Amino acid sequence: MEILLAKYNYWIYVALMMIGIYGMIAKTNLMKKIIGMSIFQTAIIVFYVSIGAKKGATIPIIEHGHGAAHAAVRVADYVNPLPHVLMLTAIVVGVGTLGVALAIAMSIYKEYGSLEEDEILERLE
Amino acid sequence: METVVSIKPLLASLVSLVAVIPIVMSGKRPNLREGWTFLAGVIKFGLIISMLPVILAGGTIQYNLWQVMPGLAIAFKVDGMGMLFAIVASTLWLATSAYSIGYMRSQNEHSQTRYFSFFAVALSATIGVAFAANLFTLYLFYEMLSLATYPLVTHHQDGEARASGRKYLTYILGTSIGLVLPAMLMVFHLTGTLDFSGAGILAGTTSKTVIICLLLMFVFGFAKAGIMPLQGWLPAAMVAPTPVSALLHAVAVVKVGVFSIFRVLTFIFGVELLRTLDLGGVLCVIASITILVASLIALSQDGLKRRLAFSTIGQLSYIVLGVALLSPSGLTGGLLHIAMHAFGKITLFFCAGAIFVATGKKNISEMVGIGKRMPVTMIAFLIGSMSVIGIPPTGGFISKWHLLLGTLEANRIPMLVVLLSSSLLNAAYFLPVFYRAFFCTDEESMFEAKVVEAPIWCVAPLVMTAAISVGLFFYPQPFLDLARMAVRSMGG
Amino acid sequence: MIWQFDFLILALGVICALASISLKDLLSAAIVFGAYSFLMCLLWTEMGAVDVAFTEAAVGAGVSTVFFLAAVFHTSRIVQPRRRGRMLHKLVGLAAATGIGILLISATADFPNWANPNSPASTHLSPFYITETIPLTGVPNIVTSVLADFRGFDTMFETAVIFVAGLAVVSILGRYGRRLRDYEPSPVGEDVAHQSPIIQAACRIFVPFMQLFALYVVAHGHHSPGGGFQGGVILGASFILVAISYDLRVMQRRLQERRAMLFSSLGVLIYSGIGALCLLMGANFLDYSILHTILPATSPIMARSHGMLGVEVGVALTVMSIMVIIYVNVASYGKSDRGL
Amino acid sequence: MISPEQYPVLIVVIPLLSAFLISILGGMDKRFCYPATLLALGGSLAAAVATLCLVADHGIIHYRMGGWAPPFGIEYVVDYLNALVLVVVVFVAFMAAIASKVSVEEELPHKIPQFYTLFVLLTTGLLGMTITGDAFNLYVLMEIAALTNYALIAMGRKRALMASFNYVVIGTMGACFYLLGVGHLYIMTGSLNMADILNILPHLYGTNAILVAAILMLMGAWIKMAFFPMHGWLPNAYTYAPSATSSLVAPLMTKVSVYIMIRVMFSVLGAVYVFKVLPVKELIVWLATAAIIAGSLFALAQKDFKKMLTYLIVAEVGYMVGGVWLATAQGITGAILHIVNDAVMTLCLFLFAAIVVHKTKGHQLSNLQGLFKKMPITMAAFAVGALSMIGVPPTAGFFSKWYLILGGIDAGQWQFVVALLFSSLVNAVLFFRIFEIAYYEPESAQHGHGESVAIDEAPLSMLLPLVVVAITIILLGLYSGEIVTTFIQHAVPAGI
Repeated sequence: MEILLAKYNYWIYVALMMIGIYGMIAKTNLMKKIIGMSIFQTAIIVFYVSIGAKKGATIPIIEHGHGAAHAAVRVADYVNPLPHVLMLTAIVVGVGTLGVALAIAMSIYKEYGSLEEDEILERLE
Repeated sequence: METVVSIKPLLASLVSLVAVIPIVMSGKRPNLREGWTFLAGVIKFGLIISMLPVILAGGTIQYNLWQVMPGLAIAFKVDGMGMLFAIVASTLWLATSAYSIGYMRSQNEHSQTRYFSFFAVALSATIGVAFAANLFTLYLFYEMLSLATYPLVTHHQDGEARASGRKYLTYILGTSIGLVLPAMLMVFHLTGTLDFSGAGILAGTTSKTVIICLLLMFVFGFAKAGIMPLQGWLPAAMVAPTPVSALLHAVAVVKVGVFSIFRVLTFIFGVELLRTLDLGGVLCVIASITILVASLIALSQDGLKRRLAFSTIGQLSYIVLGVALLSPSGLTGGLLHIAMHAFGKITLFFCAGAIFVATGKKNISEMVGIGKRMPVTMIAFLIGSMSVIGIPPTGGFISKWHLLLGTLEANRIPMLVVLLSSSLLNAAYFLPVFYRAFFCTDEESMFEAKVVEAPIWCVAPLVMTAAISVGLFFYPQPFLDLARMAVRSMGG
Repeated sequence: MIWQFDFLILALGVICALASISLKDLLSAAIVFGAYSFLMCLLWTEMGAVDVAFTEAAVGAGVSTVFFLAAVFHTSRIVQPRRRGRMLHKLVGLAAATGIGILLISATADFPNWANPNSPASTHLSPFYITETIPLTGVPNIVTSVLADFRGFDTMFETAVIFVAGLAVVSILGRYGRRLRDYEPSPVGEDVAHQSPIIQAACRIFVPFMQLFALYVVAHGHHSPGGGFQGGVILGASFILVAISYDLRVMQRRLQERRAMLFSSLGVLIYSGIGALCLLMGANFLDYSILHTILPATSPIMARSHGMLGVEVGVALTVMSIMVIIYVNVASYGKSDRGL
Repeated sequence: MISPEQYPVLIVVIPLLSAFLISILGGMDKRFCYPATLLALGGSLAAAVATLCLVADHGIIHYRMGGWAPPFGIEYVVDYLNALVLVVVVFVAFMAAIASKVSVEEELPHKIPQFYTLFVLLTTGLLGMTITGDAFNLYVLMEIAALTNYALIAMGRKRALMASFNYVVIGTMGACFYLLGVGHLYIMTGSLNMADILNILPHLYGTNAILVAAILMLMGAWIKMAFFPMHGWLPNAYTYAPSATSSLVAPLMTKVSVYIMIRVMFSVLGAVYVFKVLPVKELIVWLATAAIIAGSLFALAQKDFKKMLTYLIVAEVGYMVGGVWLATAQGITGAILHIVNDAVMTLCLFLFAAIVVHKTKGHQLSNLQGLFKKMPITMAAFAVGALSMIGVPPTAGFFSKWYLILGGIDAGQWQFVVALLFSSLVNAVLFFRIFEIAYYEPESAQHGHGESVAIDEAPLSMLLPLVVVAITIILLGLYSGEIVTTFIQHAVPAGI
C-alpha cells in the first residue's frame, strides 16, 4: 500500500503511454493513430506534472505578491512550477502536431478516399 | 645522398592535367587541340629529363604538396625507380599521341576531344604514381588513373564497350577498395606512417600471419598488374581503340599496377623483411603460375590484340618475379623489364593498330602474307616480338638476362626453368605471326603484293619505338643505372 | 491532494483512453477523447498545475476536440476492420507497448516518492524560481515568470511551433494561390438561416464575454492562472464558436484567414522583436531589464514584468489566429467557404 | 553595435525573425521570398562563421538567454563540436536555398511564401537544436524542425502525403521518447541544463532510471536519424518530397540527429557512462554494421534514383553511429568528420537530383540517360559527390572513412571495418551504374553518334550551388587534417 501510494501516478502514466503506443502502432485507421499519438503525449504530461507535485504545497502563485515581505515566501508552500512551464510547451506542441496530422490525414482521404492504412497502401500500388 | 626540394615532380605530373583545359577549349579545331597535347607532352618529357642528372648523381628530389592530416600527405619524391618509370611513360606518351592522331582520324572516331582529354589525365596519374612519396599519394593517383581510363576503354559506347567497361571497373575498383584500401589502413594502423622507405616500414611491427595477409592483399589488390586470377579485365579492355590499348594496357595501366606492387613490396615491406620471413617463395609461385598459364592461353588466341593482351599478363609477372627473387640482379631485372617490355609491347600494339587501320583485319588467321603488303610494320613487329621474347639484339634480352642471373643468385632453379620455358612459349606464339606474314606462297597470301602502309602518323611512331627497342640493347645505360640505383636504395 | 480522488480520475482517464482507442465510431471516439482531456485537466488542477490545466481545458478538451470533429465530419466516420495481417499488427503493437511499459515501470523504482518535497526536482532548481520571482521579476505567478522570462526562450519557440502548425495546415490543406479578393466572404444568405436561432442568439450573447474574458486572461496572467496561450486559445475559440453557430463566412467577415495569417506572423514577430530589441540595446537576447531605459518610469525589475506582458500579447495574437486558421482549413477542407 | 559575444544568438535569431518577415512580405508579394530567404540565411551563415572563428581562437562560448545564469535560465553553448556543425547546417541550408528557386516555382507555384517561411524555420530549428545547452530547449527546437519538415514533405502531394503521415507518427514518437528521457533525468537530478546534469549524474550512474533515460533519449535520436531498423519512414518521405525540400532535409535531418546523439552521449550522460557503464557498445556497433549493409543492399535494389540515395542515407547513418560507439578517439573523430562531410556530399547528390527532376521531370534511373553529354558541368559536379560517397581520395568522403576504419581497427571491431568496405564497394557499383547510364545515350538517340547533342545545362541558380558544393567537397577533403586538429580533436571526450 505504501509503495502503491508512493508511485501509483507513475504507473498510471505508463499505462496511458502503453495505450497510446498501442494505438499508434496497432491501429490502421489514421484517425485512431492520431488519437493514440495524443494519448501518448498527454501521458508524458501526466508524468511531468506528477514530478512537480509537492505534498502540502499550493499552486505556484505567490500570495499577496506585491507588498508582501519577500522573506515570507517559503519554498515548501508552492509546488514546483518548472514542469508546468515545460508542459505548457508540450500541450502546445501537441495541438500543433494534431493539427498537422489531421491536415495530412484529410489530404490523404481526398487523394485516396480512405483512412485505412492498408487500403491506401493497396491503392498506392 | 643529397635531397633536392623542387616543385618539378608536381609540375611534371600536373602539366598534362592542366593541358586538359586548352584541349577542351579548342575542341572544335583538331589541329590546335593536338598541338596542345604535343606541347604538354614535350614539356612533361623535358621536365622529367631535367631531373635526371640529380637522380643519376645519386640524389632524390622531394616536394611536399599538402599535409592532409598528420602522417598523411600528398607528397612527391623522385628516385631511381620512379624516374625509370616516368621516362618510359612520358616517352611513350609522345609516341602514342602521334599514333593516336593517325589512328583516330583515319578511323573517324567520335568524341575525340574527350579522348584526348582523358588521355592527358591518365598520363598525369601515371606520372603521379611514379613520383609518389608515400602510399597514400600512390593510391590517390592509382584511383585517378582507374577513373580516367574508363571513358577511354568504353570509347565506342556500344554494348560491348559497356560490358567491358563494367568488367574493367569491377576488377580495378573492386580490388583497390576491397583490398588495397584496408591493407593501406592496416599499415597506417601498425606504423603510423605511409612514407616509402628503402628499408621498408613494416619490419618488427606485427606477426608473420598479418604480414602475409597484407602481402597478398597488396599483390592481388593492385589488379592492374593482372596477376591471375585477377587478369580478366585485361583482355576485355581490348575493345578500346588501339592507341588506348597500346599506351594504357601495355604501358601505363598495367605498368602502374606492377610498379605499385614493386614499390610496396620493396619500400613498405622491405627486401630484408621479405627475406627474413622467407616470403619470396610465395611470390614466386604466384608469379610463375601467371607467367605460364597466360603464355599458354596466348597460344590459343586468334585475335591479335587478345594474344598481345595475354602476352602482357605473362610479362607483367616477370616483373613481380623479379621482386620475388629478392636478389639484386632479380630486382634490377624486374625494374629493367618495366622499360624493356614497354617499348617492345607498345611496338606490337602499334603494329596491330596499323594493320587494322590499313586492312581492317583483327585476327591472326587473316594476316597470311601481310608482310608483303606492310613490310615496315611487320619488321617492326618482329623487333617487338624479339624484345618480348628476349632475343638479342633487343632491349628485352637485357632485362631477361638480369632476371635469369637473379634466379641463380637466389638459388631458385625452378624459376630459371619457368623463365626459359616461358620464353619458348613466347616465341611459339609470336614467331608464327611473323612467319606467316612473310613466308607464304602467293596463292596462300590474302593480300595483293602491293605495298600499302598505314598513314605516316601511325607508322612513324612504331618505327621509332622499334628502333628504341633495338637501341636499348646497345645502350641500356641510363635505365640500367637507374635500376641499379633503385636496387641499392632498397638495400638489396 | 486526496489520493482517492486522484486515483478515481486516473482510473477514469485510463478507461476513456481505452475507449477512444477501441471505439469503432470515430465521432464517439473523438468525444470520448475530449472527455479524457477534461479528466486530465481535472487531475492537473488537483496536483496544483493550474496553468497546465487551464491550457489543457482550452486546448485539449476544447479546440482539439473541435478539430477532431471537423476532420471526422469531412472524412469517414466508421473504422473499417483490417483485412489481413490483423493479428500480427496487433501483436507488434502489443509487444512494443509492453516492452516500453516494462522499461518505464522498471525505472519508477528509482524515482523519489510521488509528491515528496525533498525530491531533486523540488530542491534543485525550483526553489530559485519560487523565491526569486518577486525580487527579480515582480511577477507573482511563478509559471508566468518562468515561462516568459527565465525560460522565455523556450516559449518563443513554442509560439513558433504554433505558428508553424498553422502554416503547415494551410500549406497542406489550403487551396492555393488565393488572392485577397478570393477571400471576400459572400454576403450572408439564406444558408445561414437553417442554423438554430437559439444557438445563434446564445452565441451572440456569449462571444463578447468570452473575448473580454480572454483579454483578461492575457492581461492578468501575471497574477492569476492564465496568460498568452490560454487567452489566445479562448479568443480563437470565440471565433470558432461564431463559425460553428453561424457560418464560416460570417466568421471570416470578422477575421479573414489572410489577415489571421498576418496576425500570426505579427504575434511571433512581436515576441522575437522584443528579444531582438534587447539585443540591439546591448543586453542579451530577451533580457527585458534593459528595456527600462526606453519604457517610461520603470525600474529594471518592472521592465521585466512589462516585457513579459509584451510577449504574452504576442503569444496571444499568434495562438488566436492560428487556432482560427487551423479550424477554418480543417472545417472547410481548405476551401474556407462553408464550414461544417 | 552588436558585440562579438552576441554572435551565437544571431545565428538563430536572424533566420527566426526573417521567417516571420518572409511570411508577412510574402503575403504581399511572393517575389520577396527568395531574396529575403537568401539574405536571412546569408546573415546566419556570416554569424556562424564568425562564431566558428571565435571558438577557434578563444575556446568554448557560453551565452545566457535573457541574462539568466544557467542552470536557471537557458544557455547556449558553442563548443568545438557544434561550432562546426552550425556552419555546416547554415551552409547546406544556404546552398539548398539558392538552388531552390527554379524547382519551387515549378513544383509549388502557389505555395511560395509558405515554402520559404517553413524552409527558414526548419533551418532555425536545426540550428537551435545544434547550439543549445539545455535539454528541454532541444526538444522544443526538435519539434519546430519536425513540424516544418512534415509540412515541407507533405507539400509533395500524392505519395508524399502517406510518407509524411508515417513520418508524423514515428517522428512524434521519437521526440516523445526524447522528452520522456529528459523527464527521467529531471526527476532524478532536478535539472534541465546539460552541463548541470552531467555534473550531478555520476553518483546516479547505477540507477535503473538513468539507464532508462539513456535508452529513451538514444531511441529518440535513433528514430529521428532513421537508424536501422528504425529507418522505415525515411526513404518514402525523402523520395516523394518536393526537390527543394529534399535537398535541405536529406543532408541535414539525419546529420543533426547524429549530432544530438553525440550531444546526449557526451554532454548529458557523459562518455564514462555510455562507454564504461552501459554494456551496449558492441551491440550498437553490430546494429550499425547491419544498418550499413542493409542500407547498401536496399539501395542496390532501387530503380528510383532519389530512393536509392535515401537508402544510402540509411547506410551513412550507420557509419556515424557505429563510429561514435566504437569508443575510440579515431572512431569518434571519423564520425564527427563524417557528419560534416556527409552533409555536404548528400547535399551535392540531392541538388543533382533536383536538377534531374527539373530537366527530365522524373527521378528514375532511366531519366539520367545521356546526361554527360547534355550537362557536362552538372555531371562533373555530381561525379565529385559520387566519388566522395565511394570514398576516393582526395574527396572528403575518403578521409572520414579513413578515420572510421582506423577506429574500427583500433577497437578490434572487424565486422564494422568489413561493412564499411562493403558499403564502399556497393557505392562504387551504384554510382558507376549511374555514370554508365548517364554516359551512354538513350536508345533512340544512339544512331546520331556524333557531337550533335546540344549542351543543355541546368539554370545558373541550380548549377552554381552544385558546383560550389562540389568544390567544397574537395576542399573539405584537403583540409580535413586542419578541421580535425583545430576542432574535432577537442570535441572527442578525453580518456577513452
